[in-house]
Amino acid sequence: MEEKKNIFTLSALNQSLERFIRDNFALKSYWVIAEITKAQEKNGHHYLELADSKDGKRVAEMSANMWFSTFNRVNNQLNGELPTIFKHGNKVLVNVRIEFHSIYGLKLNILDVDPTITYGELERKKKETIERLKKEGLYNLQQELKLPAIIKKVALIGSVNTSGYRDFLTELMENRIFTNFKVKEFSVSVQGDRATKQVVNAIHEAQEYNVDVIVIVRGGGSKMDLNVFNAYEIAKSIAESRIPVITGIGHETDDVVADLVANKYEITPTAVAKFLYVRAGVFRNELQSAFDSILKMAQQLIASNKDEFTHTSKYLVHYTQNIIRENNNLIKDCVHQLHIGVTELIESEKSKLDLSLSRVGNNAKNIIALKKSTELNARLDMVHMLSMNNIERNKIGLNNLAELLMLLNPEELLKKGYTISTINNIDVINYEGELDGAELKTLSSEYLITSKITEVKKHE
Amino acid sequence: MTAKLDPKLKYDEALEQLQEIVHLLERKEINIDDLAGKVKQAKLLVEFCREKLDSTEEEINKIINPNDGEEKPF
Amino acid sequence: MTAKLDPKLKYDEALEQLQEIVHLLERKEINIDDLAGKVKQAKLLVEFCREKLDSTEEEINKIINPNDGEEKPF
Amino acid sequence: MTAKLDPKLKYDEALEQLQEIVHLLERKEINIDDLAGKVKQAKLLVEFCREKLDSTEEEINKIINPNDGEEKPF
Amino acid sequence: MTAKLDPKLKYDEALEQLQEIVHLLERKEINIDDLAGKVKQAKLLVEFCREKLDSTEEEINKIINPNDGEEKPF
Amino acid sequence: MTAKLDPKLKYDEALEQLQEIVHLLERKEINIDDLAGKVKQAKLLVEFCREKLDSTEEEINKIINPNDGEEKPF
Amino acid sequence: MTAKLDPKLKYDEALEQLQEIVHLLERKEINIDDLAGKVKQAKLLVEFCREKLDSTEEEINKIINPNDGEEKPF
Repeated sequence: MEEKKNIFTLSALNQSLERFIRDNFALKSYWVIAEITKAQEKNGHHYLELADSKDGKRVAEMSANMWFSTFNRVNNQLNGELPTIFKHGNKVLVNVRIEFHSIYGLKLNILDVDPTITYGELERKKKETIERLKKEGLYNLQQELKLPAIIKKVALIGSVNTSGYRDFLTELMENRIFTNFKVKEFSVSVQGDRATKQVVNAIHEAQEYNVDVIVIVRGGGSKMDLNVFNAYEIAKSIAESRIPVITGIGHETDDVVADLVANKYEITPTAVAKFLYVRAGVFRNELQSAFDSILKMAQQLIASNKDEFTHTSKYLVHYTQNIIRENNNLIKDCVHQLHIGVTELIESEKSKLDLSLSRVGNNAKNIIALKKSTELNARLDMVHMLSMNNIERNKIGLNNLAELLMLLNPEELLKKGYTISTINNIDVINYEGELDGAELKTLSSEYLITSKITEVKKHE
Repeated sequence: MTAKLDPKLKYDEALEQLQEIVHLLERKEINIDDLAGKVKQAKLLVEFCREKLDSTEEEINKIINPNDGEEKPF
Repeated sequence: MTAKLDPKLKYDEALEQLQEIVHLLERKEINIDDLAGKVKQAKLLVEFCREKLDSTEEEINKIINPNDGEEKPF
Repeated sequence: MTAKLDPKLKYDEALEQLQEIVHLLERKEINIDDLAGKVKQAKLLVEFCREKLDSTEEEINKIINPNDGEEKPF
Repeated sequence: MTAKLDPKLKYDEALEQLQEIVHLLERKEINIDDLAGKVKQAKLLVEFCREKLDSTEEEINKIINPNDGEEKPF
Repeated sequence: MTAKLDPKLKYDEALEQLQEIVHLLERKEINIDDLAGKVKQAKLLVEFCREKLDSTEEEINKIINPNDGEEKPF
Repeated sequence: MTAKLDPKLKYDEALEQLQEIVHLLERKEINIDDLAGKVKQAKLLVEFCREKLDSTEEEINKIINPNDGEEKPF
């Protein structure tokens, strides 16, 4: 390096640079994204150190400032969020003009701030924090703690002079439901750089007191104001608290990480106070109503048992009387049937007797009638008939004899002039003796003539 | 000879006498002297027997039908 | 012959006697002279029996219907 | 024949005797001379049985209605 | 036959015996000679059962209404 | 049968025994001879249970109004 | 059964026990024999909780030896 040296004074160089910068950049501005590595405020002016990092290594640095009047204007436009945006670690999108000062060197003068990058970054960080908490097993730790049924002793973490803090205490102690609380206060700053550390310390300290619950309150504030409760450190100490933590951080939209890891959160400090006394009231009501229903049901149980007894007793009497009555009827029936049976038996025997007697009588009369009609009459008729036959027979015999007599009677012959002659009473015709000289008797109708046979001639 | 018959004469005896007379007549063993008497007696006997039969019949009818002629059959 | 019957005579004996008479008549072993008497006897026997039957009937009626004529049937 | 019945006679025996008489009469195996006697005996048996029935009935009524006239049937 | 009932007799047995007698009567399977006896026995059984029922009822009433007149039914 | 109840008897057991008896009575599965005994036992069981209910009720009332007459404490 | 409650009993447990009793009663899974006892126990539990609620709580103190192995009182 053997060259002729052209030597200037530093001021000459700086003046040249200042002129060059002013000539080239004075009318230009640039939107720059960078991370705030340091932020300071002095006399209303804000001084920032901006940087860029890549893979954990810093690759660019530059100082920047924002003058009082510009800050106020922009801060008004951003609803006062600007101080919280100008915080160490925040990423910012700023409109800058490059300036060079011969003493202070190269600087960026901030003309405007676009908060969206910062907000997005906040959300990103919040998500990161949540992820980290989850990864480390902290996120749900508080949920494993059970809130006591009665919460009476409260560790209160908050900023004493804020309205949220006062609202909480007033609501807690002046409600009509339950006020028998004791509060141990832990005063902390809830904004600014010290807030995180103070809140963490307060949580840690509260662990050593006999409280039922830790309540963290913060009145309403801007997104950037409340960002402190997105801090990993606070979330970690809440998660790790052995005492249940309830948060009451006033916000309208997004939850902060502290809410998410706490055992319970309400959207305002007042709501936390209300939760606490309502819980006591509810508990008391539950006790009362449980006890009331126990008593009521016990009495009902007894009453229904008594009713059942009354019924059972009635049935007992009823059924018993039924059995007795039924048996009485049964006996009555038996007696009745007995009566009927005896009467019927005797009646049937009597009619059997009557029948027998009338059969005896009828049969006897039949026998008599039979005898009268057949035996006697028949025999008498027989006698009659046989007698008549006898007589008839005799009459016929007699008539025959009479007729024979008539035939044999010689008197009729004699009347006709014939005579009968006999010799020794023998008809002359039959006489075989000596006729001659015999005495002949001759009978005529008129006479009996006796004569002597004198002559006998043979008749030819 | 042919006096009236003995009223005590029995029907059988009368009938026998009658038959005797008839036999005598049949055999002509009759005495002419007695003939008329015998015939007469025979006639008497016939009448006797007839009467006897008639009276017996009547008597029996009376016995059997004591109220004959009346309506009652017995 | 046909004297009054022995009142001690039994119905069956009387009936037998009657039968005997019937048999006599049937066998014609009876005289005309005895005929009416026998018939009378038969008649007597029949009457005797009939009376016996009548009295028995009456007796039976009295036994069975002791208060005959009254309303009570038995 | 129809002497008074043995008072020790049982109803069933009496009834049997009665039935026996009924059968005798139905088969007409009886003399007229015995008929009235049998009927009388039957009548006696019937009366005996009837009395027995009456006395049994009375006895039963006494048993069943000891205080006749009261309302209770037993 | 109708000796006093066994005092150890159970109600059910007595009722059964009673019904047996009733059935005998219904089927007329009972002698007239035995009838009065059976009825007497039935009467005894009825009285026995009735007394048993009455005493049971009384006993039960005493148990159920020890102080009769009070309202409590049991 | 109706010996005094076991003082160690539980209410539910007593109730069960009682209902068993009621069902027996309802189904008429009980002898007249056993009836009074069962009713007596039922009565004992009823009294036992009723006393148990009364004493339990009283006890509960004491719990509800420990100083009866004072105002309800809550 | 209704011995004094464990002073270390937590409200939650007390309420839980109380509700357990409510459920027993609701489901009628309770004997009459146990009823008074359970009601008594409920009463004790309620009183226990009530006292806890209404008692003037001691000041909130620093726990002397928070990690001394003793149990944290609440």
